[in-house]
Order: sequence, then structure tokens, then C-alpha cells
Amino acid sequence: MSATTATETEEAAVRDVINATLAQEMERDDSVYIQGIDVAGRGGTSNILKGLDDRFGRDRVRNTPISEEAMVGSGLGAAATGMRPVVEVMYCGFLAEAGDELLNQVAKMRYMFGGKLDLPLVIRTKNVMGANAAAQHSQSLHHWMAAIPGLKVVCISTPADTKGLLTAAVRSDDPVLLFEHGGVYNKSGPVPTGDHVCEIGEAAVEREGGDVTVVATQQQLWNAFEAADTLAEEGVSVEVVSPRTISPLDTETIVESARKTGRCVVVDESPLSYGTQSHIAAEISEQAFFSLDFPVQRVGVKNVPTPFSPSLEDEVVPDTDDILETVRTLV
Amino acid sequence: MSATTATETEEAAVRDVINATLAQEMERDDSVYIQGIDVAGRGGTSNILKGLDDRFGRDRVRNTPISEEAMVGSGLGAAATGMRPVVEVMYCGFLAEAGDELLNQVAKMRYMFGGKLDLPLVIRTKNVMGANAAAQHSQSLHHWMAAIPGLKVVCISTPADTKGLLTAAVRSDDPVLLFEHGGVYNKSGPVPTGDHVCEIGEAAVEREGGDVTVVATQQQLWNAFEAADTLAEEGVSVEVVSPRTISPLDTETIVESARKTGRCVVVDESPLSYGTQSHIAAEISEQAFFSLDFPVQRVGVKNVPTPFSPSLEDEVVPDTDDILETVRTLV
Amino acid sequence: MNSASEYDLDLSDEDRIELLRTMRRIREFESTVQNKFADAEIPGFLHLYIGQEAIAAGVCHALDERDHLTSTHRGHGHCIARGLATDRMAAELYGKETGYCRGKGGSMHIADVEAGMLGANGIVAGGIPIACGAAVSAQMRDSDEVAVSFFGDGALSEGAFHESFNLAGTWNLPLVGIIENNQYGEMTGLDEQHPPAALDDLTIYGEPYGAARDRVDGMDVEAVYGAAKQAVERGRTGGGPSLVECVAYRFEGHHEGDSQFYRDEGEYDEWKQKDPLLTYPEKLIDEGVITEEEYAEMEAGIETEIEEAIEFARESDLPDPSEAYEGLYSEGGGHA
Amino acid sequence: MNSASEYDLDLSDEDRIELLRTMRRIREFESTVQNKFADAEIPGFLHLYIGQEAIAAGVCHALDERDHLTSTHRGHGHCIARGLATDRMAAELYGKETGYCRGKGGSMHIADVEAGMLGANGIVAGGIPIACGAAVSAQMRDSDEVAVSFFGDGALSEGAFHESFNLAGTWNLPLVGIIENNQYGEMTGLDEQHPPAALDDLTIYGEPYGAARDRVDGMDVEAVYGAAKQAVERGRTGGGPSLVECVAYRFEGHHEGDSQFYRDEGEYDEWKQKDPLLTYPEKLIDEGVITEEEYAEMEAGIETEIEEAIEFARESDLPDPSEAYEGLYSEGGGHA
Ligand SMILES: Cc1ncc(C[n+]2csc(CCOP(=O)(O)OP(=O)(O)O)c2C)c(N)n1
Ligand SMILES: Cc1ncc(C[n+]2csc(CCOP(=O)(O)OP(=O)(O)O)c2C)c(N)n1
Ligand SMILES: [Mg+2]
Ligand SMILES: [Mg+2]
Repeated sequence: MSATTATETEEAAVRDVINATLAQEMERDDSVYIQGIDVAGRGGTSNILKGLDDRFGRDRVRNTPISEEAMVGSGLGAAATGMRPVVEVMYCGFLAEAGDELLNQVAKMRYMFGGKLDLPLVIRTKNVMGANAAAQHSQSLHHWMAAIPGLKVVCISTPADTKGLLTAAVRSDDPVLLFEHGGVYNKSGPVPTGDHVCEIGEAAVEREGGDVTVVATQQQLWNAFEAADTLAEEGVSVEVVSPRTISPLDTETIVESARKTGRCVVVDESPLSYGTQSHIAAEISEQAFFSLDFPVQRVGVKNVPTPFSPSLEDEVVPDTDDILETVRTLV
Repeated sequence: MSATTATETEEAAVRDVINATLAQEMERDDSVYIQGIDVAGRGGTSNILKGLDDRFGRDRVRNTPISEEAMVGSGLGAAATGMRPVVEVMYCGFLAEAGDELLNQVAKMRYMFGGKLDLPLVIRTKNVMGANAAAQHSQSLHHWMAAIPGLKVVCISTPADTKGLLTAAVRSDDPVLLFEHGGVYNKSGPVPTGDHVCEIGEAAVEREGGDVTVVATQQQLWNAFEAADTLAEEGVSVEVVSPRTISPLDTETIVESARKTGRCVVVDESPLSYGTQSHIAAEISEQAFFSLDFPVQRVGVKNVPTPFSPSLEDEVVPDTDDILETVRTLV
Repeated sequence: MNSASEYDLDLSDEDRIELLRTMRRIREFESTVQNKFADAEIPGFLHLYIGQEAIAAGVCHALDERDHLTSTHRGHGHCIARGLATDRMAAELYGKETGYCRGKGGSMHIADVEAGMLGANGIVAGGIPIACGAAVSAQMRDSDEVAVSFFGDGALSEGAFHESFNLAGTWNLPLVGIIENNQYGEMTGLDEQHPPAALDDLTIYGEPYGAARDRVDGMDVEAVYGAAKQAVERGRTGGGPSLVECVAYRFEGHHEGDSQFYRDEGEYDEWKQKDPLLTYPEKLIDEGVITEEEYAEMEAGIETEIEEAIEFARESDLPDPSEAYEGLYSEGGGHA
Repeated sequence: MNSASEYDLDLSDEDRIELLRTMRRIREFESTVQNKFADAEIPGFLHLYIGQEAIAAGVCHALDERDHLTSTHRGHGHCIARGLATDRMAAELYGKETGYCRGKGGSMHIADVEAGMLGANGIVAGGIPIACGAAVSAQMRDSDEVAVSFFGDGALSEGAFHESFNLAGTWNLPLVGIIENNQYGEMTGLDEQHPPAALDDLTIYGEPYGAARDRVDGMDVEAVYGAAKQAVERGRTGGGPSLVECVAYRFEGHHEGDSQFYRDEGEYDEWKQKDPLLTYPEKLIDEGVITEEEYAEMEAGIETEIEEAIEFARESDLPDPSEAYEGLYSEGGGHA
């Protein structure tokens, strides 16, 4: 099954799409509920959930104590017994508080138990980079979760994806970690108005091009669009690929593009060592080896935590210029 | 500074080298102490620490409650205030219980505080694969820790390394995660008798060869030796490289070998997606691109938790045959 | 510490015989797999429940089919008391495809979610948040289901216990925690693992959460049943969480292979007097609930059951290696 | 809830003036950076301590130079009370190279380990295990140092609190926990975050650990001092851990930008009556410890100090971008 084709679209921002999609799924299925810190009242840490408490009641939009282990672990237990919890973990760095639940329980339960058990659990969290929030709040950790077999890891980047992927996540019978991004919440774009489901595990070629493939996620996808525009003016045709799902990764789509262009840049906000870029680059290098003109280039964070000061954070977090510069070394 | 040259050696097993090295460092420096579950009495989960309690007293070999957050977090606090704790986390899967301490505190404290603070903290844990211990106890997680900038991650494989790397770890002013391995504890080999320190961040070319480079860790390093012997008989000369430190990775040594042979296999027990192999392969593919005859091959776990049943675990965990088979596709 | 007399028990003779049978079946299963492990027929780890049978039997007798439970690394007793089949359990221990987890889980991960058994767990305190979630689910579905979590004394030191009970207290969840105080966490005694304030009564850990606290003789199956029944009833009727400490003893090593260097002189013998599989049959025979002959017959039947379970396990096939890549997700395997 | 009269206070006039000065300096710093944040001079997050000044001032007055402390996301008050320099603090908030963390940490991570200040912490309860470790270190080095951890009411729901205090109780560590009950965790009231059993006295969370429990008026700096002094003394003399709840109120938003939709009618005004920066100067003036003029002079001096601190911050340089790759390890940067 591929992404549902939906013709009608309307313009919306990612933050509103998340809200509307959760509302849609809560309307559709009584067993869907939300829990997390300040999800009622405040509407979650980025106010994304605003109004859902009034609409669906405090029983289905539940404020928890500050207890990530209990939030995630109880979500798992509820998912195993007939509910479809959507847990909000405010910042991705707080996932580590529920480290055991994620690594040893959520990811392994179905497999360890012989594959028989549906676990319709969604964990929403957000990557944050570029907001001067310092090392504990400014993190990108989708790669860290993707390194755990048993967790499906999705990164949302565009408004349309947001609807398609979040809908798929809530309807999935597997645990899905949905990484939102602080720098993407206010991005607007067309969103299909009808039922719109993106298959988890399918990448999207967001722009076609022939000279260079840029694989990019979240905020960096938007930077890649910008870079592609600039490069188009320079006569360089960039194909922009959004992995959308980080695990399981759609290597086929990515590798196909790499075979076509022979030149690839992977841009992501994880560290250059053991980050998303390394894995994607390894897959491309292996599978498109004989089609590559140049080594795959990785753009990311040079293996430091995120510093607070704007002058330092700007240095550390990739931007459009970094993408431009890197692409130019290949053409 | 390179590894100290020590001429005299004696034969010893990894488990005994750990014990002796910790004893040596505790003798040398009063601020070194051990804490963990059952470290006194039992001598830790694999009896590695046997006798250290009698020798150094219960004050320096401290049994903790079953509280990984407190074990690791208090280790950090003690390291910041004049002690040199060596914390044992019984199985690497239990690291996740101290997820916040590792990701947000231990790894980031020095950096966030402006670089001024020494944190001489060692966390010893073990990878276990092939012992029918099932998914929660049978894990390899050095890649997961290596994905966190700020943690030095060391994998021990040979008895000589064990002495050199553990000594370096205890004397280091940075947090070091030392991954031991259940399948390596009883491996014997020559160990320098004098003071022996291996620089953290230096790989070792364990065997020289000209046809193929095999980069391998821990149990898989021993398998690689076996494979190299077999292949030598077939006329294939294998260079075996042990990264020793996984983070920061000594890409120079690895890439140099890749440039020489043009053919590489990376063998490790992390998952093929987002594991150690991917990062090492990405580095080789990028830096040795124009010297490679074939794509870098990755041998690892095909993205499932470790199953319990011997028939399944044997399938999942790489062995010498897997290495042989993979090398043979390249020559 | 409460004995059975403190509770208003409603046990018929059949119930009491059933309690005895459950305990006897657990003991027989455990002793048998202990031998098979020694013979290297069973791979991996084995944490035996011998000595603690009264806890699983007593608690599970207080549950309904619709209730949920989570267990520990020492989980065989809970599975048997919950009604899981010993043949599929044995097959799981042998790593066979007919096992409850198709060989993927082994001793530490037996589960049968349809039977409300949400799994043994290799992580200390790992089952508690899961049970807490089952309690949330029960509450949200307006059911009167209860979630019971078994865990050891050692689990009280894990944050997961505290966060779960704090949530249960805040949300008034039908969560029952059963502390199996077997005097040790691995090879370390309680006094090295808990503050003095808690040693005399581990249920003090439930105090901040407003959990109903009860402390019973964990070697007395009827006392355990009485305490569990109260706690379950409380959960079922909206009374919120409970924490029950069952004071007992583990007669075998922490896991098979443990030298048991840590036991105090005479300690074992003292506790052995209270072995529920000595005292309870005696009691039921004394009270005329069962005759010696009937008990011998029961034992023989159980021996046969367990022998057959082992036979079933032995004769079952190991899973095909390709099965390693199945069962990770709803759509199947793990390649990506 | 204890007031100052319950304690045997040993405060000289100088001490009391010092307490006032500390609180006033915190308030001035906070109000000033609040404005600078509104002017977009300060990047990132800002969690203000306004209303809670008596806690930091009272507790830190009970400490010696050799003691250690950990703080929270709301940490400026602890830093100032501990004696950190407001200019280097301001510079850190501005992300300047002259800041305590050379601009790497910002508001949530100010630290000065040499001054025993083991850092603010962006993770709720993140500082507690670290303080626990400082207490282990103090004990092992046979020093009489004490480790104090400040944390909010919300932190009591985190496993890290429980594991740390359980360890402290078991090992009899010189750990003092200061609960700053400011009535909210973010935008959610206490009653949604804690079981009813705990609401009236949050120190009940310390009961299982054998922590000495004390609950004081957190708007009364002398009461706080009295409670802290007892707790610190206890730790110093081998009496083990303590848990002190300081009941207070946060007058500003959870962080700057918070609409404060959640406050109950009249609640703010009621608490405002107890504002330590209204009541304490009044009291000291009433009691003749300080004159109005002296206080006005003190205030003026503090205003100048903080103005200069801001000037220092403004005039300092942003760190050179290359500094981003320094300071990760003892040997320097992060490349690998
Ligand atoms: C998080 C975690 N830490 C440590 C262990 C190792 N471990 C297995 S069983 C055990 C002791 C548990 O003690 P208790 O809870 O009293 O249960 P008992 O074994 O006595 O039944 C320990 C420490 C583990 N499995 N999980
Ligand atoms: C582990 C973790 N979870 C959630 C958060 C988000 N957060 C920041 S402050 C806060 C509220 C803390 O409440 P409390 O401990 O009472 O401190 P207060 O803000 O009231 O001073 C929360 C939930 C966090 N920083 N860390
Ligand atoms: Mg126990
Ligand atoms: Mg608060």
C-alpha cells in the first residue's frame, strides 16, 4: 500500500496539522487517548494540543506527574490491554528517562513474546536545534532510537507528511516514535483534506533532480529546499529525498536516487559519528557503490552536545550554507 | 603518546586481567572505588571482582541497591568531587535504566559547564551475545553509547588491551564507558607485566595482511582471527583491525588499512541499521573512496532483538562462517 | 505480619485443595526443570521459585480471568498459578517453537497476553509500569479489572516502582503490588539494599502513594490469599492501589549455579520448617480436607503432568532459523 | 508548617542583614534579566525564581564553603545565594565567553564547581543523584561536608529522587533535599501530580528512606534557615539524610512567556502578602536591625551591582565559533 492519493489540499502549519490529526483520530477511535506533562490546560510543551482537553475531556487528555518512566511504561501496558495511547515526551532528551521502557520493554515486547501481541503505542517527542535551549533541551535523537530494533521511528518535516505519518502512527499496531521538530512546527504547506495516510517505511522524493541527491530530514529538509533553489539558479539540479521514516529505512528509494545522480549529500542534525547520516551513507555507499562518482558527504553536528550561545550553536547546527558548500564540492 | 612499550608478558585471561588491573589501580590511588550490584561478596555479576572486597574493604567495594540511576548518577557526583568511581552495570541493557544520567548528565556536564570540570568516572558493563540470555540480557550496546557525544566508549577484546584500556580508563579525567563482553572473559593471551596503558582513541592493527581488511570487535575479533587463519590457508591475506575505542574512533588507522587493501569487512554485534558497522563503513567509504575495489561489507545483527532459542540466536549472532563468507565475496 | 486468621476467608475445601495443587504443581515443575537445567537440556538462565509458591498460588486465586498481571525473572510460579499450560512453558524453556513465545523468550519472558499474563520480565521492576498501564486501561474502559504486579524486595529500589505507584496513587488506579520479600536481591541481603526505616516493613514504600498496606506471611497460602483478596477487591471497587508484602524465603540459589555463599548458618533450616509444601498438605490432611492417599494421588498426577510437559518440550522442534526474522512488527520481521 | 519560632536561631543582626541582602540581590537580578529577556537581549529559556528567594538565601546561609549543592532549571537564586558573581552569571545568560560556562550552558546550566556549585540542571530531578554522589564522596573522604540538593515539588515524581534518597538512607549519607514547593510543576497544580496522601506534606516522600522530615514556611527566610541548619548539622554529624519542604509561591510564569492561565483567582494576591521582599525588610526595619535609609542604600547598591553585571555581560564577547569544539574532554574538543 502506498500513500493514499488525495487531490484536495489546504494550506496549514505543521503544529495545526498535528492537532487536527490527533483530533481526527480521537474522534474516529475511542481507544485513542493522550497522556503527558501539561498536555491538558497548556496543550503540551509547544501548545500543539491546545483545545483537545476541552473537546475530548480530561479522561482522554491526561496530565501526568513528571515521571517519564511511568508515562511511557504505562502507555505500553495500556497499549497491550486494549487502548491506543499517544504519549507526549516534551523534549527528546527526556526519552532517556524512560530508557528502560524504550529499549527493553516497548521495543522488545512483541518479539520476545513470540510476535503475537499488538502494541498500538505512539510516542510523540520533538527534536530541537537552533533555539538556544542548551545541551539537554537542544538535541536530535531520532538516530538514537532508530538504533533500537523494534521501534519504528518517524521524523516529520512537511505539513502533508505530518498528517499522513501521524495518522499512520496512531493506526499502527506497532510502537511508533514520532519525532517532531521545534524548527518545523510553524512551517506551512499544502495538506490533503481527505483521509491521508503515509505508509510508515516509505521515503519521499520531494523534488526531482539529476545532478546531486540531497537526503535531508526535518529542519534540514527545508534548508535543502532552499539550497536546491539557489543551486538551480547556478544550473545544478538537486534531487531532494526525505526519508520520513528513519527506521525501518526505505533504502530503496534513497539508493535509487543515488544511482541516478551518482553524488549524494546526507544532511541531518544527529552527530556525525554514529548518527543517521552514517547509516544512510553506509547504505548508499554499499548499494550504489558502482554508480557513485564521489564519496557520500555527511553534513551534521561535529560530535559535541549543543552549546547554548548563539555564536556557538550557529556554528554547530547545519544550515543552508553548509548544504550549499557541500553540494558544491561534488559538482 | 602511543601505547607504552612493555617487553615482558605473561599469559592471562581477560577476567583475571580486569581483576588485577582494578586491584593495581586501587592500590595506586585511594580515590578509586567500585560500586554496583553484588560487587562485594559475589564479585560482580560475572565474578570478575572476586576478592577485591576482602582486599580493599567494603568501603571501597560497595554493594548498591538495585538502582542504576543512583549508581551512575552518584558515581558522577563523586567523580566531580574528588573520587574516581568505577561503577559496574551488570548487563549493558541496564544502562538504559540510567539513561538520563548517561545522556544528559555524564556526557554533557563538562561541556555544558565550559570544559573546566574533570570527571574521572568509569562505567564497566558487558555486551552479551550467544549465551541464550534472551533479548533484555543479550545485547550489544556500545554503538548506542557511542552515539552520545561526550562519552568515551571502549570495547575490550584481548587480554593485553584489557589491561591497557582499563588502566587508561581509570586514570582518565573523562567519563569512560568500558564494554566488556561475556564471550571474551575467558579468552587468554599475553599481557605486558609492567605498567601498560593503551591510549584511548587508538585502534590496533592486530594482524597485518594485504588483501582484505577486517575490522572487528570483541567476540568478533576472535572470530576474525579464526577466519584469517582459514583464509591464510586459502592464500588470502587478511589484515585484522581492532578499533578498541569506539568513540572517539581512530578512523585514521582503519582508513589507512582500507586504502592499503581496498576491500573491507566490518564485523560487530550491533544491529546493521544504525550500528557500529554503519559508522565505520561510512568513514571508510568516504575517506578511502578512491582506493576501494568493492563496497565495504557489514556483518552484524539483522535488526532484531536477540532471540532466546539457540537455533535462533545462532542465526542472528555473527560467527566465523559469516566472516569467511563475506570476505570470500570480495576476493 | 498477618497470618490467615486476620482475614475473612471464604475458602471452600475445593478451593483449599486447588491452592495446594497449584503450589504442588509449581514445585514439581521447578524441581524438574532444575534437574533438566543441570543436565544441560535447558539453555540460558533459570531463576527458581521454590519456597515462594504460596505467594503466586494465593494471589492468583484472588484474581478473575479478566484481570492482568506482570511478573519477574522468577516467573514460572506466576504463570502456573495463572493457569498457563506447563507443556508450553517447558517448551519455552527448551527454546522450542511450541513454547509460549515460540522460543524467542525463554524462562525470563514467558507471556500469554490472552490469559492476562503480560509477561515475565528480565528487568528488575520492569513489569510494574506495564501493570500500571493495564490499570489505566482498565480504568479508562470502565471495566472492573485489576492489574497485579509481582516483584521482589529488590525492585523497591528502582525508580520504576516509585513512578508507577505515584501515578497509581494520583490517578487512583486499580493496581496491586505484591512484594515477594524472599530476603535477598541476588546475593545481597535486604539490609544492604534498603534503609533501616524500611527493613521491618517494606510496604512503607507505598505510604507516600496512599497505597493500602498489608504485610503477610508469604509461606502461608491462605494468608496471602486473604491479603490479595482484600487488595483486589479494593482495586475493583475504585479504592485505588495496594501494596502487599509477602514475607518468604527462596530455598534455591538466586539462579541455578549460585553457590549460595551468603546464607546465614541455620537460616535455611529455620525457614524450611515453614515450607508451604510441608506445612500446607499437613494442615489439610490434619483438618480432613484431603486424605493422605488423595494427596499422594494428586502428587502422582502432577508428576505425570510435568513429565509429559518435559516430553512435549523435548519432542517439539527448535524454531527454524528464519523465524528469527519474524514477529518484530505487526507485519513481520526485522530486516531494514 | 514550621515558622521561624520553632527553631533555635543564632542569627546576628549582620546575618539577618546578609539574608535580606541576598534575597534582594536575587530579586534584582531576576527582575532585571526578566526585562532584558523581554527586550530579546537574552536568548533561550528563562525560569525566574521571584517569590522563592527566602529558600535559597536561608539554605545557603546554613552551608559552609566546603559543602556541595545542586540546583534546577530555576537556579539563579541558588547561584547568587551560594556566592557566585552576578556579572559572570549575567554573561552566561547572554551566552558570552566571560560567563561561568563560557557561554556553553546558559541559564539552565550555570555551575561553579570550585564554589561547590555542581550546577543548575535542565532535567527535573537531574541534580539529585549528583548531590547524592557528592555525599558519597564526602563520606568516603571522611570529611564533614554536606551535599544539598534543591528541587521542585514536581521532581518528587521522578525515579531519580527516589533512587537517590533510598541510597542515601541505606548508606546514611549527608544528603539534604530541599523541596521548593511553589504550588506548581510547570502549568499543572500539585493535586494533579501527587497522590492525596502526599499533598499535605510532601516530605512524606522521605519517610521510607528514614530521612529527617521538616516542613517550613518557605516565604520566611529565618524559618528556612532554621530548618536547613538542623538538616545540615544532622548530615555533618553522621545523622544521615534529611528532606525539608519549603512552602512558597512562584510569582512569575513557569518560564518567561507563560500566560499563567492556570492561577486561581485571588491566589496570587494572597501569596503576595507573604512576599519575603515585602515582609522581611519591614520586619528588620520594625525590629531596628536596619533603618529604612540603610535599606534604601542597600537597594541602590544592589541596583548598581546588577546594572554593572548586565553591562559586563553586554560588553563581553560572544565566544568564537571554534570554541564550540572545545571543552568536551580533558584534552579538548569533540571531533572524531
Ligand atoms: C534493572 C536491572 N538491574 C539489575 C538486574 C540484575 N538482577 C536480576 S535479578 C536481581 C535481584 C532482584 O532481587 P529481587 O527484586 O528481590 O527479586 P528476587 O531475585 O529476590 O526474586 C538483579 C539485581 C536486572 N535484571 N535488572
Ligand atoms: C525529565 C524532565 N521532564 C520534564 C521536564 C520539563 N519541565 C521543566 S520544569 C518542569 C516543572 C518542574 O516542576 P517543579 O519540580 O515543581 O519545579 P518548578 O518549575 O516549579 O520550580 C518540567 C516538567 C524536564 N525539564 N525534565
Ligand atoms: Mg528478593
Ligand atoms: Mg514546582
